[in-house]
Amino acid sequence: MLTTTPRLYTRRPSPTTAEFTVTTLPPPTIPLRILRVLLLALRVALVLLTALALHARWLSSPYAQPSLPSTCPTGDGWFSMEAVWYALDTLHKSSLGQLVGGLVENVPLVVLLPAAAALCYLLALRVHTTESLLVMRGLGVQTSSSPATYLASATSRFIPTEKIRDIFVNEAFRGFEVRYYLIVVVEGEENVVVVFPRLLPRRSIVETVWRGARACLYESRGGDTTEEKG
Amino acid sequence: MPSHTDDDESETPFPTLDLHVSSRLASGLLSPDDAFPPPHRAPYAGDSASELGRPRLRRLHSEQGGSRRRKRSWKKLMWVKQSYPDNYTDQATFLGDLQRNPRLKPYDFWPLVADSTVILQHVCSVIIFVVCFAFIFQDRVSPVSIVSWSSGATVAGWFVWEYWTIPPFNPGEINHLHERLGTLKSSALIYSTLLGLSPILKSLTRSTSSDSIWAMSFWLLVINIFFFDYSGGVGAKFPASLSTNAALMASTVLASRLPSTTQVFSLTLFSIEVFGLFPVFRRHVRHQSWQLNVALTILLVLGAGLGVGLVVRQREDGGWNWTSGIVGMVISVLLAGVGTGGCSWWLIGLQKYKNEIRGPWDPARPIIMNRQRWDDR
Amino acid sequence: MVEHDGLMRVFWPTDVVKFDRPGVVVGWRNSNLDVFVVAVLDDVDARDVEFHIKHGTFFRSSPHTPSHAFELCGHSSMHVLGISNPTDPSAMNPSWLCAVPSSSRRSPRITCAKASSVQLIMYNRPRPKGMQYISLDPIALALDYEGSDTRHPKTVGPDSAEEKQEKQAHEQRQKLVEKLKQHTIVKRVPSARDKALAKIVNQVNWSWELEQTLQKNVGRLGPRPKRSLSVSQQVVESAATMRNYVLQQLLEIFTLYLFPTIRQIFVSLLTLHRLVAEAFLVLLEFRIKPGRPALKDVSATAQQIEIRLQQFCYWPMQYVKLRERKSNWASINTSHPDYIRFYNSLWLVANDVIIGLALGSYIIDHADFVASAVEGLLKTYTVDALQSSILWLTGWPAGLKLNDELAAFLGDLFLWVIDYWASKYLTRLRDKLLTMAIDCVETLGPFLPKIVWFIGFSSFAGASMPIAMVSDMLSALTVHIYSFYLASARIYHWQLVILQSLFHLFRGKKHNVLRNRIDSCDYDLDQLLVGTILFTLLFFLLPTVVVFYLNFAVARMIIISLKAVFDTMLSCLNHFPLFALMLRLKDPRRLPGGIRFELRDTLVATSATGTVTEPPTSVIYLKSVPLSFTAMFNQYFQMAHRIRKHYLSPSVLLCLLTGRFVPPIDRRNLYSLQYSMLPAKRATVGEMWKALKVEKKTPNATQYPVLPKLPTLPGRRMGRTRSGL
Amino acid sequence: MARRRTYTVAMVSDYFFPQPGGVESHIYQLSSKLIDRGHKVIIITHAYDDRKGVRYLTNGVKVYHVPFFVIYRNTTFPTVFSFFPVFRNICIRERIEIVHGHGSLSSLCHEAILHARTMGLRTVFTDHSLFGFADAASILTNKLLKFILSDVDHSICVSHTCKENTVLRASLDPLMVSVIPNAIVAESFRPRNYRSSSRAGANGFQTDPPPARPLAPHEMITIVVISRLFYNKGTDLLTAAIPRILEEHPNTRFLIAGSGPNAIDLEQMIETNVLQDRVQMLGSIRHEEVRDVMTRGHIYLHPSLTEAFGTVIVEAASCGLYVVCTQVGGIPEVLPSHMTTFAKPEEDDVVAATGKAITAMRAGQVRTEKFHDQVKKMYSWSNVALRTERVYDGITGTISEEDFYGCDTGGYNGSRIRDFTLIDRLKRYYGCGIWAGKLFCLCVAIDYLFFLFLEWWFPRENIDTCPDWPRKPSADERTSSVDADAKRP
Repeated sequence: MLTTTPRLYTRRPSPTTAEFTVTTLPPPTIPLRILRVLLLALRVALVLLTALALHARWLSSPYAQPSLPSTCPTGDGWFSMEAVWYALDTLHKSSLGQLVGGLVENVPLVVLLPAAAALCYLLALRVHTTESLLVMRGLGVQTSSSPATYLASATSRFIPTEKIRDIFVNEAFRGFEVRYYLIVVVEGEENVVVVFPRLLPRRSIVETVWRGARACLYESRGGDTTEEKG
Repeated sequence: MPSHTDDDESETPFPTLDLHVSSRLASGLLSPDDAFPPPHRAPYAGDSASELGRPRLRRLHSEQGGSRRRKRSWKKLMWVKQSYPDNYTDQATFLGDLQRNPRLKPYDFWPLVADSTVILQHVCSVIIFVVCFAFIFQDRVSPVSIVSWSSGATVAGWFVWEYWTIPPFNPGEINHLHERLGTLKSSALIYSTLLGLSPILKSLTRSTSSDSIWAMSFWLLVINIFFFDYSGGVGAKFPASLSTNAALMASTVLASRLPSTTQVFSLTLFSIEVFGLFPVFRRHVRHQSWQLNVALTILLVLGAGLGVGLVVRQREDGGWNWTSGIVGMVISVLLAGVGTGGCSWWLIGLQKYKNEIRGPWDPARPIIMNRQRWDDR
Repeated sequence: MVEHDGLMRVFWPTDVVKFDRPGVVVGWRNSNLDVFVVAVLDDVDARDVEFHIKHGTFFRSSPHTPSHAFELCGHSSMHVLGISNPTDPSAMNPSWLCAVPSSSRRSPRITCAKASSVQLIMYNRPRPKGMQYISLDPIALALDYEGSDTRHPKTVGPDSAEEKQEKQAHEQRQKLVEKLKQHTIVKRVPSARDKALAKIVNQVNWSWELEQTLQKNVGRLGPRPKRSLSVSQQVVESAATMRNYVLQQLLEIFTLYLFPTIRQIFVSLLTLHRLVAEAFLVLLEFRIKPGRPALKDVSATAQQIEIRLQQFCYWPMQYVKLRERKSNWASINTSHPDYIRFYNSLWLVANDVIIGLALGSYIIDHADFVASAVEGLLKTYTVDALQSSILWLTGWPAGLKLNDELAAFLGDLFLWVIDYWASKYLTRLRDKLLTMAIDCVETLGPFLPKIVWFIGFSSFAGASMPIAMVSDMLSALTVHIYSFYLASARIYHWQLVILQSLFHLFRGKKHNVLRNRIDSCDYDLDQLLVGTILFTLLFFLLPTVVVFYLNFAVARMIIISLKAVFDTMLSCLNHFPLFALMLRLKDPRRLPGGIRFELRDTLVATSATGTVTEPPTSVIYLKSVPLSFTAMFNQYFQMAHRIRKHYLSPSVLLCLLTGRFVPPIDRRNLYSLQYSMLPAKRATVGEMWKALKVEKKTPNATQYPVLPKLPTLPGRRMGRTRSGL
Repeated sequence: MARRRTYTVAMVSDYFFPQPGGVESHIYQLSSKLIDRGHKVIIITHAYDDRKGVRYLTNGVKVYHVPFFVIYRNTTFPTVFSFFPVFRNICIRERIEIVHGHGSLSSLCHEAILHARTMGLRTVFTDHSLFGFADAASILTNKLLKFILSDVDHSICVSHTCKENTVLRASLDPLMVSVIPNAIVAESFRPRNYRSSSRAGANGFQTDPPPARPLAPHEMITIVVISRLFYNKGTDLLTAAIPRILEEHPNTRFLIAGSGPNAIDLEQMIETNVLQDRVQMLGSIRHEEVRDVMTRGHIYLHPSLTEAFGTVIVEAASCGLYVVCTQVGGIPEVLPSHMTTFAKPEEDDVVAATGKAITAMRAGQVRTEKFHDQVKKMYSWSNVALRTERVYDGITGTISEEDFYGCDTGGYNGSRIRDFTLIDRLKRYYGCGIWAGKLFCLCVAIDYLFFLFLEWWFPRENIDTCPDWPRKPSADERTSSVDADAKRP
């Protein structure tokens, strides 16, 4: 529902520059957008709840100073520190706060903190994976892939043209199956660079990208003399 | 991957016929030109065989053996290109040299019994050793007496052995003297070693529980009995190391349970005599005369029985219970007879279940003059 | 003629988007259709600009010679690339481009007569004054000197073996790579445009300064300023110049007489210090034989001192190198890593000293308490715990069936040694702590507070010093455990070997040493007998020895791990990339980790507004990728990997099990990190002296820049008058 | 037949390059020849230390090195079902029709055949080795072989003896076992000074090489031995025979290539009766060097104790050596008797036979110079490929059953075409033995369920088929292989 099998987008504003994007993001529709917004809201809520639980644990610990007198600040002081404290206090006093506090009250910290961290990490995980290959004649190719979590930033790798030995489609064992994948052989490096490493798309997509990349990267003279290996 | 690939080879479409080649071989052998099949494949009637059914094959063959006309009969050769399909099965030769139970020689009863005396003797000597240990352990016999008796017997046996091995008129007196000196030296070495080590052995396994010691020594003795080299003739210089070592280790372990140094010393020495030297003597006896062998066997059986009887039941005043000893002797004789006879008879009975298939596919046993290289394989 | 693929590549600075007046686009022409735009000069005539660029008018008053720029950017001079907002596009050179600011998007419209398609690559200029720059490959924080083994001649033991197998794996992969290379079918020769990338990176780095120069001097191309000034202006001007003159004189007096003497004193001080340091270093690095370990290899303190001294020796050179930076274009970015390294080590030392002050003051104030605490720790852990464990072993521990006699013997032996040790060094120490009597100098007792005090004092030289000392003290005070470990391991190993050979004898075989295989052999009776009895003996004695051995081996392992912890702390204090982290947070562009391109969506160029129809254009943004944190801490990862590979390897486990000696990891592997910040070969005193001398001269050179030889130009006299007045 | 039907075949075996050996070269040569005949062949084997993934060999043979746990002597651990998913994936993506397994000790091959039957593919099994019936290991192997072969479509043996053995072991229908010998690449086993008679062969006339002059009595005769020095290769015979031969015939020397556990005995023999100058041990040599070693000698001595086919003696004869070999296994069927002297596997007989051979060589009665051409006529891989192709035709029904098995089904009134219905397969397996039969049936049932599960879990349409290599690439545009192990995702 939220994800599809990897699909290929191609952006090619000029014949010598093309970007091939493979993503599991389904074409945007209204219900999908609503769903994603809801999901995001749910995540945020859960993270806040975790923070609340940690704070409650802190309050229950002996180090916590007695909570300052909670008076509902008047008009001007809405955005002051007292307001935040007051909100927290009321939250803790509320039934939800009571419930959470009761839950985490007698959980040892060695369990609680890693659990909270793990939960936050899980909540930060992305649903979709997007990987792209940018081909610019005369400059080189650049592979980039969306990070696993919302916290990290996208990682990209640029390979200049004169460092590229070859681009070809290869096959290898992965788990219980044999998959096709597109690799770039880089001059003077031990490991070849795998394009779309995380979601290895089907052969049709890989072949399209392969042909497109060659046609875009090299002049038509050397373009298709090599027939695909694998 | 190989360097040679014959892709560049331009194969003449196969099969072809090259008539220009003629056999230049003098003898009537098949010429290499047979490597070329006839131009056409004659339609043929293949036939089948049920699983391993040679009688059925024969029958089929008799039925339509003549219904086939061939210009050249099938040969069990591969370098000939024959006009038969690859899966053709020729009844005449298929499984031709399959033979069952090729070398099956039936055993006779009495020789079998006679041979089984060797095992009997060894088992009995082991039993006697255990009995002596039991005596020493229960402080019913002084270890010194045992070791002195056995040493005396050993020395006597050694003289007898000398008498047997050395022919009456001996040219090489000198090297025999050397042998004797060597024997004396090694015996002195053994003696001193035992004297030195027995105090250490005394307390070796105190912390270990007795049951584990019993079990260990039992298994070691079993190893000794099973790995003993019964077939060895007089020529074999020494009993197989593993069994001897197992027996010695068993005796050491047992000795380490004993409280006093003299006991340890005497038991170990006794074990050496029983397991190290006595088998050699027994071999010579069997080699020398049949009567002596039988007498020795009976003696051992009786001794073992007596010992067991004396051990298992003792009078409350700690004295010897001769009646149970006598009973033990009788039982042992009976057991020995039944065991040897029964086992031989059973073995003979088993022979008819033997079904051994032999054929050219079995790895051949090479026959080599000096066999010692691959006896120990 | 049309280029074979008619692709035009234009590098365009992002800050030039709004240019509404007709102007000239100036930059580098890397190849026919591959241009790099540096600046857009407004309201000037293209041919005029061309002329002046050719004659270098623009660089006349620049402080440094433009040759650097030209050689780094790979061209003898800049060119006029095209025209912005052309009045009549028909009248321009066909190979010129014509740039029009586009209202819709943030990038201009580029058209060229020759180009069938355009790659418009927008780059934003790094500020060389802020030491920003971009580079293709990540900036190297570590000093890479070839072959650390030049510094450490030989390593023996499993380390070299590990490295060997590492090397083998590497060669294996290399072979595979070579094989892979054979599989490419067509080898394409990279076109000029492909090769231009390195140049382009330099051009990007230079573009800011060049543009500044161009814009500053573009006024020269305009109508000349009028020659004659009014009187009042002359008066004012002369007054101003008078004041400037006086100030300049004062400055000259200072710089000419006062400053050099101060500098002279400073330099001589430095050199003196350097000499002392040299002496210490020679002492520390002295080896009896080339193979033998030097003092710094055995003791952590010596190592620490050596690192500090090396840093002290390296700083002046670094500083000199950094000063050279000032005397040239700011865009030359070769010395930026040095800069980072220099300040990083300064910061680290500062931190070290700060922490050390706190630590040291604490220790010195509570010397007695610390001493007693240390003594208590030593007593409980290196004596009492050991004694209790040995006592525990002598009575059958955990139902192990040990041999009483042997256990008692071993236990008594070790206990006796421990008692001796404790009595000699620790028991006395207690009462000495109570009553400071000054006798029995052979004991450690009275020295312990002194030692503690000394350590505390030493920590004024940085917190790393006491840590190193403690680590050394630990290894010194646990010598007895080490010796126990050695002894028991030796016994255990012997026993194992004997048991193995005796087992062969038991099976009636023997190990053929020549062929290195098991032969069958028939022994004599006495051999069999003795062998079997010995076998039984040793077999039953084995467990006893094993437990003792394991006991001490565990103790030894604990100590090793402790020392590892200390070493980690040391390496953190000495080489934490603090400055780099700060930079990463403050200004990521100063730590380039590569470049990244972004393809922007271009809405279809409508030729409604544009006079000429625009060729298909793809707008790409060139961005600089900041250095990743993993790359910053790369050396730590390497060190951890090395330690893991050494201590968690099966070979070490085998050594433990068979009682062979577990070799400690070679300090070189451990401290490859330590030295990665220092040059492999330190500069000698003479070099340093020379460098300092030179460095003394250079500022004078920079203060009075020799003007480049002026070409004969109409603007020449004007220039002279300005400098003359 | 108007147009030959071509198949896509998967050769499955544990034994393949880089590991040297007879089975390996058999698979390689057969595959390349089949490809030359227009079929599509892939090879499935397990991963060797640095070879994982997919590789291309010369002539477009595609090799899948399936990463697997390897136990003793490159035989994979018999995990019955864990191989199935990968195997199914490969078969589907390569559109395999026939699975051809090699080697009765390779568990990979057995599993592949079992799964192939479950997936409804035709299967062929080639047996390269002989097994006795005595020891426990062979009994176990025979049970396993029975299990596998009771459902295989057709079996191929490399010699008639091997056929008899296989028929006995797996209790097969003899007509479902074909005998197709090994072959050699004659071009790479030429005598030393061999002038190629291809031109003469072209126009049909075979110009014989001039007869070799008889060797003078003082001339040195070199006896070559090339074999792995294991017990069942008859190293003991060799060790016992060499000193006697050397002392009976003064002007002879030995050239021994190969290594193994029994090399020690040979060295000891050489040391004990001082023969260092007359016996030369070369150690193990690569397969490419075999020819060079052989051409250094006159007589090839092959004292093996068991041999299914004995390719090496064919190679020796092709190199123009006179062959002295023990009369065991399939060896007597391999060469015509004017190229060989047979000996019983006894020390004396080996010595005597070698003596006869030496005297014959000295007398010049042996026309060794003609051996090469004759052997080239006898054994060629293209012939093997042709005959294997006929087997494929037979099992796929391209040749009618009557043609293939003969019209008379001899009382065995039932088709020999193995159909794929589960119940029939179970019936066949059930006949394998009292307990074994039930066990095998259980195995097959589980396998079938597993197959259904896989069909549901990895649907066929999610497996993308790979493009066929252009059939029969001409020899000039030969593209080298792609290393799949450079990088795995």
